[in-house]
Amino acid sequence: MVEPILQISNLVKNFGALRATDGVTLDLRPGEIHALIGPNGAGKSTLIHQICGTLRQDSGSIRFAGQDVGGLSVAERARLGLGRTFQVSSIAPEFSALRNVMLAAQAKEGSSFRFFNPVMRDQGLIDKAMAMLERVGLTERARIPAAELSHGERRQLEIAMALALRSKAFLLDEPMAGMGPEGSKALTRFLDTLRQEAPILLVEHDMDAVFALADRISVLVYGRVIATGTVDEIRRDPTVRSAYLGDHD
Amino acid sequence: MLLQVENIATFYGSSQALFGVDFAMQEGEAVALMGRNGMGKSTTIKSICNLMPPHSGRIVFGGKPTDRQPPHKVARLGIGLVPEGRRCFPNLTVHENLVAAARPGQWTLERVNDLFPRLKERHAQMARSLSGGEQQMLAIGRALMTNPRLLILDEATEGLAPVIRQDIWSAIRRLKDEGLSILVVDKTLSELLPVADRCVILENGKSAWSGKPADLTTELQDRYLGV
Amino acid sequence: DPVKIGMITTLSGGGAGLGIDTRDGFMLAIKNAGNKDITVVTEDDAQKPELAVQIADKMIQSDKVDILTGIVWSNLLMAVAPSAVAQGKFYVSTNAAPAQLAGANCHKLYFNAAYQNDNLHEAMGEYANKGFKKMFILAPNYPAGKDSLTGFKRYYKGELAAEVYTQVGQTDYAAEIAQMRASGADGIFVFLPGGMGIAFMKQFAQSGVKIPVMGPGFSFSQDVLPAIGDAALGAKASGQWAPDFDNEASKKFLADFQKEYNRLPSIYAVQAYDAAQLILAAASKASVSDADAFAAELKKAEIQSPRGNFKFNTNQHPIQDIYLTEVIKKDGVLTNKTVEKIFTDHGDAYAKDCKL
Amino acid sequence: MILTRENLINLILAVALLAIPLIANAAGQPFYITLATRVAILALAATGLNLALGVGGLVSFGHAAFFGIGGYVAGILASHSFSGEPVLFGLSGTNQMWIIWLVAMALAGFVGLAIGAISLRTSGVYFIMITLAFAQMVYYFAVSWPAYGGEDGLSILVRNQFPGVMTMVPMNFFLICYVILLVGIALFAVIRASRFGAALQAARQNEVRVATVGIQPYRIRLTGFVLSAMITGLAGALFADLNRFVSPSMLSWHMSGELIVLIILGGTGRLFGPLAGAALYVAFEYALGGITERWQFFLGLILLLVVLFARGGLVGLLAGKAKHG
Amino acid sequence: MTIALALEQLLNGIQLGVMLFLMAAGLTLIFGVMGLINLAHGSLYMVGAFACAAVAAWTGSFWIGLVASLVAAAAAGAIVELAVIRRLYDRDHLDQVLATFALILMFSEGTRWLFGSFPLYLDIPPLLQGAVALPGGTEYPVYRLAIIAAGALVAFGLYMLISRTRLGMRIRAGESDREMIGALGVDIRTLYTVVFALGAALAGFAGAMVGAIQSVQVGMGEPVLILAFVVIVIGGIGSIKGALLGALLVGVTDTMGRFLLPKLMVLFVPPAQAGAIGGAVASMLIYIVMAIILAVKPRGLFPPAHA
Ligand SMILES: Nc1ncnc2c1ncn2[C@@H]1O[C@H](COP(=O)(O)OP(=O)(O)OP(=O)(O)O)[C@@H](O)[C@H]1O
Ligand SMILES: Nc1ncnc2c1ncn2[C@@H]1O[C@H](COP(=O)(O)OP(=O)(O)OP(=O)(O)O)[C@@H](O)[C@H]1O
Ligand SMILES: [Mg+2]
Ligand SMILES: [Mg+2]
Repeated sequence: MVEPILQISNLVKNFGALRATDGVTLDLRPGEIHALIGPNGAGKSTLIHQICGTLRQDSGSIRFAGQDVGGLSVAERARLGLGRTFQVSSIAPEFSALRNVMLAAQAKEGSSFRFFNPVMRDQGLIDKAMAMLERVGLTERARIPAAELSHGERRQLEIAMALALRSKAFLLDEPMAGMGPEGSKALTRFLDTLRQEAPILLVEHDMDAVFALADRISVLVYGRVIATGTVDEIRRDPTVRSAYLGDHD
Repeated sequence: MLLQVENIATFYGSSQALFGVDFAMQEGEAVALMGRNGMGKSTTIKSICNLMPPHSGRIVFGGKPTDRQPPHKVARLGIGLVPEGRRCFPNLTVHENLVAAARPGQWTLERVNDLFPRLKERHAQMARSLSGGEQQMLAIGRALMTNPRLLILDEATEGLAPVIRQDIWSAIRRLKDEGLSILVVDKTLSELLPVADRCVILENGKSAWSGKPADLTTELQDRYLGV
Repeated sequence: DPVKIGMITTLSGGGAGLGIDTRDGFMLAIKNAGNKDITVVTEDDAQKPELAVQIADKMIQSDKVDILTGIVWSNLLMAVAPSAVAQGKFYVSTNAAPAQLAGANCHKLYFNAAYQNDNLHEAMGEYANKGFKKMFILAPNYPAGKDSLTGFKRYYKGELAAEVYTQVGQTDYAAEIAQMRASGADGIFVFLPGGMGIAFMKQFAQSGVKIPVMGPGFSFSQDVLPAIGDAALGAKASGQWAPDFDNEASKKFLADFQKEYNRLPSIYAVQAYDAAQLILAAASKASVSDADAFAAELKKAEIQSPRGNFKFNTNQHPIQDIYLTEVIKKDGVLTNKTVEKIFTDHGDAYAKDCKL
Repeated sequence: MILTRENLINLILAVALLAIPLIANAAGQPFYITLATRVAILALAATGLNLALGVGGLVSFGHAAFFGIGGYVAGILASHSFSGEPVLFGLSGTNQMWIIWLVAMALAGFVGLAIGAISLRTSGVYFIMITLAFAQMVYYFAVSWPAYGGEDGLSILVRNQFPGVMTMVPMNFFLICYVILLVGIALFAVIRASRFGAALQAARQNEVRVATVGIQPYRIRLTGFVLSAMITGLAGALFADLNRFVSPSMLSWHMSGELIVLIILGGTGRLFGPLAGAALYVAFEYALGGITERWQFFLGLILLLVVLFARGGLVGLLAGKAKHG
Repeated sequence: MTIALALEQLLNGIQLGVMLFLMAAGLTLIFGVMGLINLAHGSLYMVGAFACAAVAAWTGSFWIGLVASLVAAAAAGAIVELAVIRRLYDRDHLDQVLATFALILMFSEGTRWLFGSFPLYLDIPPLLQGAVALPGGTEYPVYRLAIIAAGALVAFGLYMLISRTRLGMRIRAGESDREMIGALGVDIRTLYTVVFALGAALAGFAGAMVGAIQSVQVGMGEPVLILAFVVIVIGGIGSIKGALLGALLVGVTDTMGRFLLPKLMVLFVPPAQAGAIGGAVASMLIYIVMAIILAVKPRGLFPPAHA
């Protein structure tokens, strides 16, 4: 079996009396899309937060790329190659789409302490960023301030930023949310190719996309993984149906 | 007519987002507002609520023009908004979110709690720490508590789990059956269309098509919605 | 010969009262003299040293004044005066009198028509020797405050119950008053100018502590007395002047001032009045363009000061009498009454260091 | 460089600041040179703050501390040079401006590092207040520390020297300040446009986002804060030399507030905002002060009108909204 | 040093704390709840003190003056809100700083225009004059006890208003999203005017109460402003409880510092300098305490659960 790139074991996070993640064990293997689904409030975003470091776990361990990252800061984990998007889009609103992506590209180069060369004349950086924008289909919107992008466009922008980081794994928290049918389809196609670049931990409520993309699915309910399996296994699982899917088919 | 949107044009600063949106709604009707990303659905809704007052054109709600009215007056005419991105008050508890702007009427705390039992469980929690889906329920509950004549839902089920989504749709259907008028934006056509009495499609900030869901052919869907 | 005087003083903000009295006293003397050759330009320093410097530069460079005057506060004076005299301009101080400029750093063109900062405190130290065995002394923690207590101790021979420094601008004195009560002192000396003094006296009166309070004149000067109210009654202070002075110059000054401005003058007005008189006297004898001659005339100028005897010491600071005053109520108005003379022809401790 | 409207305005401002003293000099009105020098120095101080505040969004209400530290470095070194007594550990004072500048920048930077390291743990209004708290500590220390004059301040008897220049001649000293200001502004422009500048701006807009692309916002901000402190400290040293005097009032919260006001007045984050703001403020202060004793009232009124009706400050009013590329 | 003195000083510290709270209360309301940095708070405090002094001098009654201070400050607050503040809510904090800084200049100079440059007389009412005996033999001014009572009352009232009423919820909702609360049909504009006027009235009330034992003069509001900010930041912005506890902490620290530090210094330096050095450290003490607290707890001692 291939060594997983991301390995989470027994992760626990409490908010006061509420146990938001309750001993989650999960892994992400090279080349796969691992979908994480579950009812609202199950703890999916909380889990993503812990993996990328915006929340600190109460106990349990997170290994990434052969290293224990549980104690590292957000920035350090990002530099190791954890790329993520947020459930509610998070961008630098005054910057254009292009500069947002350039920021990620410069971070990837680890060169934020250069004080002299103007970034906007740095053709290398611009080209890299434009390439990413092109991949998500935002070329035409490159020079628009991110604040003026529509909801869907911001999601695309976030993905472009994760791409520019050349991440070793992607953590995508509901990337389809707010995208129209057309956008969802395009994004689905795009994620399908993205898995060659790096594996994806995909949190998503859009079941069409999940079923089309996922190699494996884990179902999180009340902070616990109640089932892990292939699309078919999960679709057939009665507990999953009642807890999450309803009569979706 | 409950709501008439007459050829409105709306600007964000100097950039124009709406170029002539035009449609009307009857009392008790459920209208689906559709269109691709960035076509102006949310802007139309903001214009109706006078959050982004239209530059030209006219909006009449319940027989009263809404121009030059501050948003709170427009809201009191009977519009309840569930905005894009939810916008719950993060520093208020669930309970406080619900009652802060409540106006008397048939919708009470009990009824909202019946509709979304999850909110009852979380009633003392700060809204900022709710999960996305919980926030969506809260936003709907909050709008209902103002006892509107017209409920506007922008991205009604965004980010909701399938089971909950079904709950929300059935709730919307129930609200409609009770006679509430509903203007709704949602991207899941398969769930949206059965609820809607009529569809209005926007393209590039203009009304492009309007008609019954049954008349929305796959060809039209492909052309306007990219399905 | 024409003489142009630049007056920089505080006309806005919390300290404006002192500046306004300074300006009014000064202008009263100028007006009385009716000398067409004298012009005065006035500007507000807002009690900010940087602004005072800017105004001084402007007055020297643009208005081409010959003499600067009017600054109330030591820190502003230190910002302006040394550089003004270095540029060959006269500075005649109407109030501020830091020790530095009285001693080793005295200057031919720098005159002080008011006093030396320590004087009034020294007088209270001398007064306290009679009848007070254990004094509690208190001042704000800044140079003028430290000079004050140093001056007091220079003459006071008794025991000190405590020597307390408070924060500049402090408004609540409950903690200090409690210490006073507990200290076993039989007298209290405070130097708290402006609002600090008002707050202290009000709170002291409330506290039920019955120890006699004394201080330098400006603690109970006419600009603050109405605000303190009856709480000040009976307080002893030292001063070079009080409104009840029984000499012709004082009576005339008092009458003129009240006629002109419809209020009682404070000591700041008197000092400025005298500064103007000194300048006028020198201007009538010498041309200001001849600095040496003018300085010499200033130094030996004879004026009718409301204070009575007045002459300059070797360091060009006053030699004058200092009196004990007491706050009383006269015709419903709080004012100072002269009680006795403490010092006769009193100079200052720094004159010996001045090489003029 | 492309001649945008903003660049044109900047050019006019820079030329005007140079022209006014030249004209005044020719017309025998040397005071305006002093006034222009004051504008240049305050603009430099505000440019420093602008780096933290305008670019990095770090609303420091304590920059007077750096300004005053710069001032005291100039004052203390000069006074020791005058008296011949060593400052510390046998190091002697100096009256050479460029040494003073270096020391002022180093000390301001060092104190900035200490203050920043603690303050940057907080954010928002807490940051405003903690920077204020540190500045107040320095202020009260200076007021009550007797060695260098305490509240009374410290005079610099002869303006410090610069090789080959007669600094006592107002025009010469102005030119020194003017050149330093231009260098400061240029440095600001370069930093802002650099990769570091991009990270600093992004950290203002969205801290979490910056962290999730792998940049430590704390380090970026701390660096920005220290650079900002150094520039403001340098301005303080010049200011002391202009006034030939330094006192705790340079350290007071009013001073911090005034620096902020200059920036907003000129246009927050704008390259020439501090210069525009300083020129406007000093001009108002000077002109109104000559007209009426109530000048502070009218100064307030004018400031108020600027905030209400000239969004983006003077530069914003003239040049339109800032572009971020 | 006796135990009785130490206890008295502790009481003084608590009293100073309550006084600080009284001064900070209006600021907490406006700043913590509306999210507006109001540097002109000190000016409203001054307006209250001047109104009280002027009216008390005219009518001979402190109590009428006290009412006048509330009315004058509330009116000033309402006017300021309608004319200026209202336009600034959706701007960033910096514009608010500049605008309210401008207001300070105008208020100070305007007050001087109206009332002249000399401090005004304001004394405490006969009812509250004098001192009461405390156990342990010392006496304590009645008026200071009255201030403690007033502070406690204000704290309680504000707490109830903010956390228990719908008005409070709406204000807090408006703080996080003004547009949204308006879209739900709440007239947030008027509400904010009312709240601002209320905050101003509290400032005016504090000005009158505290002015009676301090100096009523132009510029009296500025030191208060800084202290009030320190207090609410230490306590945690937006929390009434935090403001009260922060104020008590500052009051006690400051009083005890002024009292004990000089005594402590005697152990290290000659007595003549001990007073001065001790005093210097004492004047920095609250800022030192504040810096330490924020360094350890970056959001104050009691960050409100909802901020
Ligand atoms: N900071 C917090 N304090 C208290 N409770 C929290 C906090 N953050 C999250 N929670 C709670 O933890 C639970 C898990 O939240 P989380 O956001 O991880 O859910 P989720 O699975 O992402 O849901 P959704 O699909 O709706 O986004 C929720 O019940 C939420 O209310
Ligand atoms: N705040 C804003 N400033 C400037 N332009 C904006 C702003 N918000 C939206 N726009 C622009 O207005 C147009 C319409 O946007 P709107 O948000 O109404 O679209 P939408 O149909 O709701 O899209 P989505 O499905 O992505 O939510 C878009 O081109 C968008 O870029
Ligand atoms: Mg989530
Ligand atoms: Mg939308």
